[in-house]
Amino acid sequence: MDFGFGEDQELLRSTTRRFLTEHQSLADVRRSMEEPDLFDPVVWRQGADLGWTAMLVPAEHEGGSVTGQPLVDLVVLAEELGRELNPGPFVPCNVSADAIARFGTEVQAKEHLPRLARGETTSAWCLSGDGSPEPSAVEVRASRSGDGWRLEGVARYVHAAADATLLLVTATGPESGVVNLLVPRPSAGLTDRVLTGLDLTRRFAEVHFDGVTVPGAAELAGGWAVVERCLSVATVLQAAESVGAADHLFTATVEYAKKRVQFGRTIGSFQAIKHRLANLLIELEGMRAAAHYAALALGDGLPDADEAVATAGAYVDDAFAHLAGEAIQLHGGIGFTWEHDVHLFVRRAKVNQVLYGDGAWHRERLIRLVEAATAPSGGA
Amino acid sequence: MDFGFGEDQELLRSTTRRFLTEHQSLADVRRSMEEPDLFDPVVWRQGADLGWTAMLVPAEHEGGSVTGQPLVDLVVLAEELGRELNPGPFVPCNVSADAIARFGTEVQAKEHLPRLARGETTSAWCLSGDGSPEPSAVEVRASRSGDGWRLEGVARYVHAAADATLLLVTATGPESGVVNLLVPRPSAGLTDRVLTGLDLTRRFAEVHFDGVTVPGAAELAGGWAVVERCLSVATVLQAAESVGAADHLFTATVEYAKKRVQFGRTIGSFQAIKHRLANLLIELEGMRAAAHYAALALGDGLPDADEAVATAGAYVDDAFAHLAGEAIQLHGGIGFTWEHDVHLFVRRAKVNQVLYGDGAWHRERLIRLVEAATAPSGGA
Amino acid sequence: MDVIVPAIPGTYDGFRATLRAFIAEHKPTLAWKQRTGLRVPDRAADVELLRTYVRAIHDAGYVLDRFSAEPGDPHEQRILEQELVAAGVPHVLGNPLVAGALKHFGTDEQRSTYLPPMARGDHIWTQLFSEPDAGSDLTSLQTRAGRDGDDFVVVGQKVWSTWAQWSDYGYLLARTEPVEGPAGISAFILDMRSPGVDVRPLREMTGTTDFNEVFFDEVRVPAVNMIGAPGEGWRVAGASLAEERSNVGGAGGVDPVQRLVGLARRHNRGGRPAVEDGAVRQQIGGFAARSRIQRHLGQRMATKAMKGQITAADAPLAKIWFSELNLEMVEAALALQGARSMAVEGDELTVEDGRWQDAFLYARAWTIAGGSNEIMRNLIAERGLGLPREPRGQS
Amino acid sequence: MDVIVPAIPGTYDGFRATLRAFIAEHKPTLAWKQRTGLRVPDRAADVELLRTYVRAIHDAGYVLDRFSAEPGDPHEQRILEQELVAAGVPHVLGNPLVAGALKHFGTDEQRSTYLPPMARGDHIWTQLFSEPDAGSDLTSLQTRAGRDGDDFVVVGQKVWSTWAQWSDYGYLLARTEPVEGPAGISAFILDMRSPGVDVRPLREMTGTTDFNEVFFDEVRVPAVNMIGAPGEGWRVAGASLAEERSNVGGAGGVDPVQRLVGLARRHNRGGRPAVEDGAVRQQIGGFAARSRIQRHLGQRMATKAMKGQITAADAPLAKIWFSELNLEMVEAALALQGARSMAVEGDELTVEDGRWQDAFLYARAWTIAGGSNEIMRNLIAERGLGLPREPRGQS
Repeated sequence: MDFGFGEDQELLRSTTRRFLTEHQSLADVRRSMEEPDLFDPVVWRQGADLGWTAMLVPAEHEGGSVTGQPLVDLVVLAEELGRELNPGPFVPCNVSADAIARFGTEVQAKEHLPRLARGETTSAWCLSGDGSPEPSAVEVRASRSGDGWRLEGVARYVHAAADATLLLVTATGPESGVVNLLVPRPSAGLTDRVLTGLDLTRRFAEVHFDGVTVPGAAELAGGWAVVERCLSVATVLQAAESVGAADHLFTATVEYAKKRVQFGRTIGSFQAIKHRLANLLIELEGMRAAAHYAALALGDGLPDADEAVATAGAYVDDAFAHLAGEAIQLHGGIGFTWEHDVHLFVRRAKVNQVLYGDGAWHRERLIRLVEAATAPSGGA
Repeated sequence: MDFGFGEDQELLRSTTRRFLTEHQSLADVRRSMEEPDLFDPVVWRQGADLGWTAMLVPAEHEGGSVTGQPLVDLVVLAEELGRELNPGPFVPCNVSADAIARFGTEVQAKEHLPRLARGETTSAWCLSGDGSPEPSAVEVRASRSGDGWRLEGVARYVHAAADATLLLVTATGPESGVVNLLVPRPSAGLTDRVLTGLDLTRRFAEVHFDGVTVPGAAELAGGWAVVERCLSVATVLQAAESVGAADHLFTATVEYAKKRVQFGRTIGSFQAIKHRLANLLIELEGMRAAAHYAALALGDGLPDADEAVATAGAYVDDAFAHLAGEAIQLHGGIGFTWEHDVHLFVRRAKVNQVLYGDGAWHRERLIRLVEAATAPSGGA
Repeated sequence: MDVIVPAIPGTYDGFRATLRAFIAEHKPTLAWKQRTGLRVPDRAADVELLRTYVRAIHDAGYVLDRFSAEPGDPHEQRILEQELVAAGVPHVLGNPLVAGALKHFGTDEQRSTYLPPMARGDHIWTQLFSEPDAGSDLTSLQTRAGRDGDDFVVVGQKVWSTWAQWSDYGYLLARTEPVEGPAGISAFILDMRSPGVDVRPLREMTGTTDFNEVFFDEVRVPAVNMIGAPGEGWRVAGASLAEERSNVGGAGGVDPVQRLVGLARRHNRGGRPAVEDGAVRQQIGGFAARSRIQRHLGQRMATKAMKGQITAADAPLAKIWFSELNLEMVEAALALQGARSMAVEGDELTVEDGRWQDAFLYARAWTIAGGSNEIMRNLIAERGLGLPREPRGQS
Repeated sequence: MDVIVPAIPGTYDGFRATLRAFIAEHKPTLAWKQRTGLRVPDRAADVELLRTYVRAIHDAGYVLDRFSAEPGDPHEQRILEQELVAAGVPHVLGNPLVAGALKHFGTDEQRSTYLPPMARGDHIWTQLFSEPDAGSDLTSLQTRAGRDGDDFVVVGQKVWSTWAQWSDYGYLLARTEPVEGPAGISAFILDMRSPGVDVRPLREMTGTTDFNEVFFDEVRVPAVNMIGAPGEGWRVAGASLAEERSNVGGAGGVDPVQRLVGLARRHNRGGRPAVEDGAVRQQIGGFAARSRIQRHLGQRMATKAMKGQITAADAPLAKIWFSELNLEMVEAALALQGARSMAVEGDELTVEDGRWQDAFLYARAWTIAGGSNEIMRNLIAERGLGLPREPRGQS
């Protein structure tokens, strides 16, 4: 039993933190958030050199992980990127890399993985029309067109689509079920519109497919299983980002409570504040344990991997949103201002709550798994 | 606008409080709670002289209320009885009196109402097999038998059934719908078994009907409408009992917090305790406002009476249970002992939560009413 | 016990029709979008359009009771409130709280000088009560006004002042007397253009600018501008706040619980309309109960106010009840929208033009401004329940 | 990162079969119903039957690692734990916490004197840590043990001691040194039959008697009964608590979340099985997540214990997590039962013979005993987060 990170992973953490502090801290993100280009491809490529998109790419395609548990390595990165509310396509790039490595042909792997690993390609995942991970919500339709595919329809709430050079597109197929296609961007008939969004430190887009054609070789075999896998990886990585962000915000809130004086005392000396901070620490540690175990279980293929992922999805982002709300309240007036960073965390949390299945979706998934494990005679 | 009690009602309150303090305080109830007879018919008859069961009985049948708002008068009584966790059949007797006065024939009224008003008859309401107020849950079946009715089946979780001399029995009729019958107790084929129950200050029974026969004149016309009305009256009166009980317990908890010293300070000086007590006051005032308005609206037949009753049912008993749980926690070790009264309130609250429709049942009812009031175009 | 509001007789239909036509004719088209909450225009041009509108209504003879020395016909007043609210454009500019203070404690001259221009939109007022350290615990105010000849000289700072950036006058509480606590406070009329007044608008997390900090650097206020007697400011403020509260009561607009039902009908959960989901139904049913109880708490408070039985716990209790229910409801509204909840005002995907997103961000104003809910809980515990006060630190 | 528990090889099947048969043969039939929680028999006869059972197991050569100086075969140990738990009868009598203390800090003589009879059920132990005023904040203990010749003389009071009414020995923490805080505490072996020891069983709101108050009126304890050195009691207690914690980990029994699913299948809500109701599903799904996270928090704590990284916040955090989830789950279980939830143990209508009702009443033991959750939150805030301590009053 060693439910903690190893030395190599701690080194990865400190390297990443130093890099972000120097090159893309939250202060930097803040400066660029009201500009059209939030994404910085130079920093992204430097990050790629540090392994941001290489962990799930096999060595023969220029990838490689720090330990034998690449998903756990990625948790370290995700936490650090989350701390600074990094705008980059960390989740979709790793989701795509994993999907291609797992489900792709050798040709697909050769074409895409080295470029993803080097940060030259960035990708986005076009999942559905309303953002929910339900087959019935998929609104891009794929039909056969000669040897290839023709795409019509729309995907919405797609993170980093407007910066991507590769789209992983989930579409309803000509038969029942879905097909997943690798679509280069730009392509003829492919347009996107960036949303005016709640989260000021990330950009989401609506992506339109008006007769976009791709060759048959663009298909990633596996159908809905690809979606399930992508969803699991995305859930784990986003949970880890949320843990990092929540940890940063919580620490800042505790520090503020130690300094801010009201009624002649630091507010951190008021017991009601102390107990609320204690509650937030409890939630934060719960978030952390859930995210870490989910990465371990999914990465190592443990028998309870599905439950572990659903647990992270059911708990982490809702807890992050609660923590962020409490952080504003505990900051009081200053936390309500535009200039203070706390609202950026609130916005990030609110959007994380509804991406890749919201808490209710994952709780429903979790009870189904528990039901399947409960003898019909009924538990007792 | 005068959303408060009048002088006559305040006088009723003080008279009732004095009577209960002298004749059936919580200390008295405690003494009798481990004995077979929890119900004291002598006290009950004295209470009847004070109007406990007369308010909903018309003057021509020896009833009478303090003001023109008998249900509001009853709220005063219910709060006072609730304060002392009174074991008596206050709710079922008033429910029955109201039903007979409203739906009964002149003969039924003459036969039962004066005796109910005088406290000579006490009654119980046999609603269903699982205690829930659903037509499908009614497990007593009424079939025609000559000019009368024959009853088979069982009703459960019936408050004060073993002390009652009159049962209001809701049964499925030979056609669709229910019939409500007034059944004297004892009757041939009628047996009851008192439950070993969570609430130590009230007795509930399972009532078996094995070919019990009553004349046709025992029917209270109205079918499910009778049940609806009984349910509304019971919900309001029980809510008021809960308000009284919660108020008593809350006051005791605040007093305890002012006296109990820990770490060299009264625990009431700890801010976390203060804020929790503040939260409980907020809940208590919410309970009170809900119960009072429900009595007013139901009694005066205001257009929003159904919503008001559902609001009381949706909020009051769940809040009481929460308050009672917090009261134990705030009392600490002493509150966990058998000798301290606080667990009696916890037990009472827990049972009130599931009688006459639980909170979830009333919330469902309430959203249906809101849905009916919301334009199909959708709220906005 | 009653909560009766008498019905408006049919004889008033003509009054209503005329008024409605008048409003329709004069209602301005603003660049400003009024959102939920205590919101303030961000452009001077919109403020001027609003002044013109309010002036037109006033000059046509429609005057609200709150601004008039004698009460008008109660049915006309209710119709006036209803129609002005229904118009969806502000009809009271600034914070009108001072009107009640002037009516009960002002001199005749103060009343005649300030009430009519306030009613007419000529004078916009702001309220200068809250301070960074005291919240709405007015007894611990630190802004001081020292007597100097015929003037008082004000030094200090206020926060959470709405409309201050557009205001002509401020309703100020400051400490004038050499005693601790409430007895040391007096109320003033402050000309916001006086030298030494520094208004700093704050941009909030909503992205809008609805509140201001106001600094006083030796601002001179003529002594005749005191409302009531020296040391009476606490009573003056209390009376005006009570008058404000008795104005409570379903001030129009669609019931937010019905709005939630609408959202639940239009959005899916697990492939079905969310309104069919048991968890959604339970949640909205719970909100419905608490929302109704909020109304009943208001009715109780109005009753207590009438009988002079208001306690120190009443207003904090109402504030907590409202602000926390509001927060939970807007969070639920966003959850119902699913991923669509990430689109805000101005985006074509947004629901009801982003009102819920804005309401979500603004919700914290209700839980923080004017005394945070933590301070409200202190007040309930200490003044309402008589529990020991929090010790002040040595700062 | 790993949480690997190695599988038990098939070669151990014989060991398991023999053990299982042995347990089946010797398992006593008790009048006592063991309920959830730290529960204690209410009759001496049951205690004697349990002693006989534990003695038989011990004498057949089955000894748990916790009572033995050298560890046994790990697979055999796991099988032993599994089968003894599955038997549904207590196999450790009293509170065995002292065993870890003796192993790490005891003298050879203490180990040989006390460990074997404890393992054999001959000595029943109780833990004498919590005090009325200090909860589990052991640093503020007030029970004192003053040196007098070869003895210490103990004066004070303990609470929440399970099994004390049946105990032969007590594991006592008392203040011996003239310094404040943890450095003043020492650990002792106390003969519960010493003059001046007064055990007062408490009847709890459950109706059962599981806890005791223990009073010490000048109780003499030989100095050789100290465990570890003077002032080392804090470290001794910490080590034994840590050893106890590393024993955590799915100690058998049906997952309570699965039990809830079972209840939801068997009870109706609105005419359908409750398990089909969206609100019930969301609630149980939420419990499932928190219940799994509880396990992971345990895995993290075990890891930190191994690495010597346990902080003052860890145990309080785990206690709050567990006790509040437990409370919510038993409340949900009662709600699922509807009106049937009012029937308790002994009634024919009851569900699972009243286990849920008993668990509901007992749930407050977890949130209050051994340091209330309020005290736990203080510890997290003050020791874990470094926030200022609550001032002690002048009593």
